[in-house]
Amino acid sequence: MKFEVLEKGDVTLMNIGGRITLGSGDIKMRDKLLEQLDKGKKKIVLDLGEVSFIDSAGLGELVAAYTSARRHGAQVKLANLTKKIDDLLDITRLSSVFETFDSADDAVKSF
Amino acid sequence: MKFEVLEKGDVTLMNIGGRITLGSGDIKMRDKLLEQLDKGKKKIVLDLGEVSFIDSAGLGELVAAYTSARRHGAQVKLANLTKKIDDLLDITRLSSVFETFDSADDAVKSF
Amino acid sequence: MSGGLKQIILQVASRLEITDTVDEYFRLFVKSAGISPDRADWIALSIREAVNNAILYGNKQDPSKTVEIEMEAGEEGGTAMIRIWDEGEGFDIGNLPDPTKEENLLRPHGRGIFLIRQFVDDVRFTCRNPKGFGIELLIVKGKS
Amino acid sequence: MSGGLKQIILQVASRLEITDTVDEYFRLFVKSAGISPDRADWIALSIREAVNNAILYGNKQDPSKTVEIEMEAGEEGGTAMIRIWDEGEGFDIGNLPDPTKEENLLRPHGRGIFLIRQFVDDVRFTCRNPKGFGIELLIVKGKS
Ligand SMILES: Nc1ncnc2c1ncn2[C@@H]1O[C@H](COP(=O)(O)OP(=O)(O)O)[C@@H](O)[C@H]1O
Ligand SMILES: Nc1ncnc2c1ncn2[C@@H]1O[C@H](COP(=O)(O)OP(=O)(O)O)[C@@H](O)[C@H]1O
Repeated sequence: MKFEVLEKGDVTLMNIGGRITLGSGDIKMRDKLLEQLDKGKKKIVLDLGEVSFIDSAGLGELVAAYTSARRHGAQVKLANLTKKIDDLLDITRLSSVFETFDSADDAVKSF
Repeated sequence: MKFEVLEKGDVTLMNIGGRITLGSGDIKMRDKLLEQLDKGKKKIVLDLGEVSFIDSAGLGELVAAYTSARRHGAQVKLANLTKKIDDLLDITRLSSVFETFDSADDAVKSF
Repeated sequence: MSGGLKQIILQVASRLEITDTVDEYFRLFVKSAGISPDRADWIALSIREAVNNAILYGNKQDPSKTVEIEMEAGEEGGTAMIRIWDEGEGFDIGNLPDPTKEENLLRPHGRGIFLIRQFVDDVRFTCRNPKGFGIELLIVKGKS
Repeated sequence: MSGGLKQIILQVASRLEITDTVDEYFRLFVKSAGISPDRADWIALSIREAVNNAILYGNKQDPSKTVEIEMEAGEEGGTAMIRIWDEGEGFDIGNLPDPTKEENLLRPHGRGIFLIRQFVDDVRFTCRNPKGFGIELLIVKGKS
């Protein structure tokens, strides 16, 4: 799994690649995000463009990212969804929870 | 399966490619060879360099080629064996039946 | 049955890493069974969810317990059937919260069975002797 | 068992084309079972011979009859076992001519079982109820 953290002004952009599935990727994403929240970051974009595959545990991690951020007074937005992930968010109605953007740039600017 | 028939003086060189296995390749090889024997060809080289795979039915076809040729007063030699086919001829002692050559040229010249 | 393959049965240890292996076999099965390739990814996801559940809840990750995956090709143009068996007691399937309801949207769990229901044409729960709980995924092969 | 895969069972119709499909599953099995890759081609050939025999002689190419191939991974570093079952009566295995004897060398048939014996570490013949003849190929995984 790939994790890259970039600072874009006061926005933290996390480029995530690989799989977010039960037992691989899910815990790691959680840890990386908490690290940023603990540093006091309030504006976070998850770029999912290179995520090859996600399962229900991975969707659960996205939700957990969203709620942890909220508890820290921060906000998580999603960018660059593949067609498959976009479909999964629609089917599970998580598209009503997340703000999603076509590109990481758009997401960063939206704050 | 690939079959190519070349005339090299009075020697008939058959380049065989693909698989010689039960139900695929075995019957075809037999037909092609009989064609040449019926034309009165007496010196035949089977170039097996591009044969990817052979099973016991394929070995049986090589034997049948040898015996059909003999019945027609002709002779079949083998050239260009892969390591796997060479091993199979050794294991089955068919290496004592066939004259084999490293190259089609050597086989053609040997008549 | 299409192409001559009638059924594959996989018996695997209850370890989460095994879902990738099951997936590889499913990809081969798709070819012989004549399942439409554009559905394959979604059915593969459904199988992963069911296998993960069997390992986690059915067999409680006890590696000595077996999960069995049956993939039945069915008639050409008919239905394929995939069954995932564990050694557990099953659960009250009538009682699962709907993860798409407002009050459940922010729960991190509870989307597995829901997703399975979206992607296959029918889901049945079943038991067998001496013990074993099974989830059966039915796939109408004509559908895309 | 290695990597979590314990056993695969394939049930196939008695058609000669199916041996290629069986081969594809065997290649996946090799990876999970920890069979040495340099032996894989020879074991694959042995399986082909046994499956062809099951289809031709055991089930007489009746496509409604099933050939069952069990591939059991066995312990790590132990032995793997591959069984090929047909619905026939079996045959007198003590009575097969040796194809490497001078007088048999020019026979076009009779090398299948001989080859199997060369490439696997033990061959057993077995029966099961209600009917079924099986050939069991044992593979010592450490050997190369
Ligand atoms: N094979 C099983 N054996 C026992 N309980 C199961 C099984 N599969 C699912 N369950 C129960 O159903 C619940 C819902 O499963 P699921 O929809 O996959 O969501 P999640 O796994 O995220 O909880 C699980 O939490 C578990 O209690
Ligand atoms: N599964 C089987 N059921 C019944 N008879 C079999 C079976 N496998 C092999 N035989 C018998 O054993 C003989 C030898 O088989 P084999 O060594 O594979 O050579 P071949 O198939 O070329 O004859 C066959 O001709 C057949 O009579």
